Amino acid sequence: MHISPVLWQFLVKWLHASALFPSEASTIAPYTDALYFFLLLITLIGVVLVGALVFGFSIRYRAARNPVATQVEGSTLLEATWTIIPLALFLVTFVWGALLYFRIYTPPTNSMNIYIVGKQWMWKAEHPGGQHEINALHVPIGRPVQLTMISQDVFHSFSIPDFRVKREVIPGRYSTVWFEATDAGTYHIFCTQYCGTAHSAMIGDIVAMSPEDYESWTKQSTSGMSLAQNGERLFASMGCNSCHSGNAAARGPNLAGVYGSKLQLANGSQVLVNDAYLRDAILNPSQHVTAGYAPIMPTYQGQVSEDGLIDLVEYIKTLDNNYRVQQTLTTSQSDKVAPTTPGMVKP
Amino acid sequence: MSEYHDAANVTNPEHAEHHIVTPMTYTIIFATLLTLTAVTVGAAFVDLGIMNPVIALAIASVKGVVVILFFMHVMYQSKLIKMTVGAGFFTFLVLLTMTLSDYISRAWGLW
Amino acid sequence: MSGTTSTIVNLPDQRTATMPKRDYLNNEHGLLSWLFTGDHKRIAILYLISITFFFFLGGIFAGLIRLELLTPQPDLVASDTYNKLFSLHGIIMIFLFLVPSVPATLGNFLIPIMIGAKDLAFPKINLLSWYLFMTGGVLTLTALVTGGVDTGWTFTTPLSTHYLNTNVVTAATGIFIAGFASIFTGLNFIVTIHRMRAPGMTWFRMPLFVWANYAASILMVLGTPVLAISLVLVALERTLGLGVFDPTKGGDPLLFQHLFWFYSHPAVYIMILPGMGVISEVISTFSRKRIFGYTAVAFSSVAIALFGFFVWEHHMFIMGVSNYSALVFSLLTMLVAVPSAIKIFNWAFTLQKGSITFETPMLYAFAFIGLFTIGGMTGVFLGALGMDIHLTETYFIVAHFHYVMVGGMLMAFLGGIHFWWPKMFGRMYPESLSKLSAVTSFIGFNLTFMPQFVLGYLGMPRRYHAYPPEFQVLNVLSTAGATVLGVGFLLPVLYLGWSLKYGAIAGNNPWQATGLEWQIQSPPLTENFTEIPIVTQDAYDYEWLANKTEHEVTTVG
Amino acid sequence: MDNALVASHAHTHEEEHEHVALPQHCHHFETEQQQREAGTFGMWLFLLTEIMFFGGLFFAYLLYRNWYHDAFVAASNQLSIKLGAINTAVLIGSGYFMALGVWAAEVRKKGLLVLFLVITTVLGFVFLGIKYVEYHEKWEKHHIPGEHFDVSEFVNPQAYGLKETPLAPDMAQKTQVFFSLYFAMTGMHALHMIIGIGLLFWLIWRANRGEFSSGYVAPIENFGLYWHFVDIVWIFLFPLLYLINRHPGS
Repeated sequence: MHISPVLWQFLVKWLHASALFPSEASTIAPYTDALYFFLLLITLIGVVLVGALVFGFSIRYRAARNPVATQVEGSTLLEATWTIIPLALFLVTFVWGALLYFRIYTPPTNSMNIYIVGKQWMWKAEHPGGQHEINALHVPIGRPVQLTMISQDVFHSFSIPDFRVKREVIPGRYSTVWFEATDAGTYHIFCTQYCGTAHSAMIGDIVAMSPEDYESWTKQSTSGMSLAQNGERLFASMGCNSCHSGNAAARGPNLAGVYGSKLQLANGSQVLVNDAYLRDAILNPSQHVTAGYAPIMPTYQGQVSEDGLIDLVEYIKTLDNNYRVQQTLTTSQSDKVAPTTPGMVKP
Repeated sequence: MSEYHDAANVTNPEHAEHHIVTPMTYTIIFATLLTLTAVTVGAAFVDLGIMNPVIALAIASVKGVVVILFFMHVMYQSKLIKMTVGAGFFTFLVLLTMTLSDYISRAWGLW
Repeated sequence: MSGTTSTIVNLPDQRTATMPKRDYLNNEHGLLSWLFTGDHKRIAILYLISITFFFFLGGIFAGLIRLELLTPQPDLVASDTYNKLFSLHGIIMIFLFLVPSVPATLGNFLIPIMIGAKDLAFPKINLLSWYLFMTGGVLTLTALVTGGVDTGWTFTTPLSTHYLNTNVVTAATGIFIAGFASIFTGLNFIVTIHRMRAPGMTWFRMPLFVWANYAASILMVLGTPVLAISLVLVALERTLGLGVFDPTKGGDPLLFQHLFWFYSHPAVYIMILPGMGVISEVISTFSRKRIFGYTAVAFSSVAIALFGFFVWEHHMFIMGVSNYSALVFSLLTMLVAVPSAIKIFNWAFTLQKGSITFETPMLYAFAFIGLFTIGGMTGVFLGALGMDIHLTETYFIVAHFHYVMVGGMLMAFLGGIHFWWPKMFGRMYPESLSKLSAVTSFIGFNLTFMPQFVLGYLGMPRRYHAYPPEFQVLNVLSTAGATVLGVGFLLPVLYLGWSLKYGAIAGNNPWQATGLEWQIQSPPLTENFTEIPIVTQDAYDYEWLANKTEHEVTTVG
Repeated sequence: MDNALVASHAHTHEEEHEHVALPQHCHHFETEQQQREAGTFGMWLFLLTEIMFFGGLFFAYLLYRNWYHDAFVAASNQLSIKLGAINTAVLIGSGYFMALGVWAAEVRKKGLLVLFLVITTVLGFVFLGIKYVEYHEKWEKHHIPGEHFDVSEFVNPQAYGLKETPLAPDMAQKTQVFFSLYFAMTGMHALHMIIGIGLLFWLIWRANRGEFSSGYVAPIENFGLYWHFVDIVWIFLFPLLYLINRHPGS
């Protein structure tokens, strides 16, 4: 019994390193797997059934045994059977799949938000507390995390197989996905939408850690400025505060508490103010004029990077009164100095 | 050879007698088309709100149908040709409505 | 008759048999007589040669891809090269092999004969379509030798319009032109099937192969132009800076996806439907039985073609389309799976009470049924919204469409080539060798693509040049399978080439099949029929055939 | 095996036709009627592909017109309604003479046929000439999408002596989408015209040789279908591109 050492190595490596099934590391995963096993089961039944029919008939009616064929026209009953049963199964699959889809793409209201910017060929994660990561993402377990993602150039796709979630990252538009990690560990992030030369290098690690570890990680790796603080600086330096000052006579609408509200637009439509709306309103203001205001806001297309937009959006989200806006108005000369407020993590 | 053709196969609905359209008909159609062009230009300068594009498209459709029926002789063609023309516009309609189903309903939800 | 033997092959006595003195192959001589031919059979042969060339070219790329993926590290080729490999593999295999494969070769050869016509309605347009195809092919080859193209076969914007500097425009032009070849083939088929049927050849007497090609032709005619316009717009964005799909100019990149998949999903059915037609013929012949529920199978082809236009968005479920319309498209996707299921069961029940023999085409047909069932069912995985999120853009989808395209279409194509080889060239292929190659490709195929389902569920993304090491074992299996598969595909070229000269003389009807094509000499005359047949029997009427044979024997004797 | 028997019969049945009237009759059709109907049907199928070809563009237009209505209005008002209307009339006239040409071929009048085809061609050239004038104006004004695209006329129309409402800069950028579609659609249409004119030259040459004066009208008829289809595309393009909103400020 001599196994070649190379082969032995190979086998050992296989047993250790190779998985045939991804780990279930998020709350979604068991739901996805349940549907997967259901589908596997009906596939198996289907294949076995078709195989049994083909092989059974082949043996029973082979020419050597059955030299003369009996002509049969067809059978409406039989054909109806194999129309209706597959149809029923497929409809069950459809409903099941749709329910799963809504589970995956409807984030819980209490989820924490992390921004992801995709570009050729890296992932940049931005935590509300100002922690920036490249090709990595630290998340706490046991807590729903929503990712708000955008691409700077081409389509990318943010995929975490062990969490069974994936969402296209689109140029010019926010897309979201959420998950709740259940097991601490390191998992793969893949870009699954082909995005050019180094597509296969656009990978990263997602580190799921216990809430305590996550807490200490956020403390360690903060850059000192939260996204909102960055946004505040940008807000002042670009002069947003001159119109959106929160005064009654201001030329722009008051932004305090605007996030999450329903807004009446000048063109008569009503919109819910969310991240996507805020971003779009900065870039294409003329299509998002609030009722009662003149369409005088200039476009900031090409002047703010996606990161800057995220900062601004995050800042506007955190505005619940106009105190700080007015602060920036009075101290706009000193906005180069970083505020000293300790890095704050938005729940 | 043609006596072998059975009626079910070659005559209707795939077959129609050949028909020569007269210059008179063509001239009437020509005049109609020019008139409709004038009407559509005129209508564009009247403010009818949402009806403006509707009217413009309606007139264009009438013009198109007239051209198809008379200039292109579909009026005198077999059912097969009529169905073919219909199939083309049907498929275009599928492209239109099914794609619009995405664009229209994007605004409905948050996702 | 065959009696209790296990074969239905009925060859003339090889000591006295001769090839016909005059047939479409030796009617005229010289290269020019081929290049300017209007004969649908010769054009079919021209197509057969060209698509075989493109198949092996695409196959070489596939081989290189598998070789690179043997190890997790990017060690064989550079990333750019790898991207070009899979792009050209996809472009060549889809637009230059799968789309024209069965229609342009077998369809071209057989459809006029099967419906009792002397030629397709427009022989010159048929020839033109081959020239267009070759122009498209040459342009694609130009793109290949002048630096390749790395958009993937899907030409996703804005990647293809703004972020690559390879030969996108050349390749797009090539596909555009090859698309028109496909349009003209489809157009020719539709007109021929409507207008050129022999007396008595009613719609429901047509062989199912004709029905399937008819359905595919409708898709070619109505779908392909939408691909053409989207490629034109991509080319214009690249060259002139138009802004229809460019997000920075206000365009919507998803619009490109809509237009592209409006063609490219029906294109899947353009590829598979003619293959299904082949299977119907083969199954019927080798079980000596009329296809179970002929009408249902015929209508399911048309239903697939019709529904095929309503499901394209399932390629875009996670790409930011509206969730409501995703629901609609997912539901419609489930519906399109039903006609395929009907076909599978109808074929299976055709075997019942038959008198089955197992020649090579039948083995390919069995392989088709098995692999297509798996391919079709895994399609249901991907049509289910929530499941699609995890599976899409991974190796699962790669495995799925290879099961349909290679396991389905290519097996059908090979089965069809073997089945009609004696008709096309008048000589039999070597039976045992071809059985070996059928079994080899079946095993090789499953070994190649079954591991990819597992890889896909593990999350390995498609189009990856390098991958995490834990995926290696399955990739090694897949590459090993690809080697076997390669052998399985190479063998037929060798022995079929050999058989052209040394194969047994087949005679008119070696399979004792019922189609009109089997009632004329092999290889056929240029004008197919000396006298236009008058059809009085349904398709697959074996009693009619038995009577006819008996009648011939008595009159000749 | 009866191969030899089969071969000897190959040509005999050709002579069995009641009449072989036209040299253009193809042997694989049983009757000229069948051949002609097949031709018409084939042509219509080809036009089906054309419907879908332009269909993609029309859909893009529909979408962006709804998204960027103001930009589309302003950009549309840059087009000359006079030239557009004249061109519509020219094209309809061209189609009219094409239809007359089909009639002339049907009644086997060679002189009239050639005359009508020439008029059709001339009107086709007039259309393209006017189109060129329009394109040239866009070029001068930097309204061709791409690097040199200039939105100043839309942001500040007063400076250019226009009575338009000024567009916000972000919306003004979207006029580029309009012009992209304008050039794609009218360009594709013009390309079809150019191909059509090329075919017309060929048909005139053949008509002049008397090829279509003996009852063989299929090429004229089928080309007529193509030419009318090109007309129809323009019939839709004209209101969609030129007449979006001609009453600014109301």
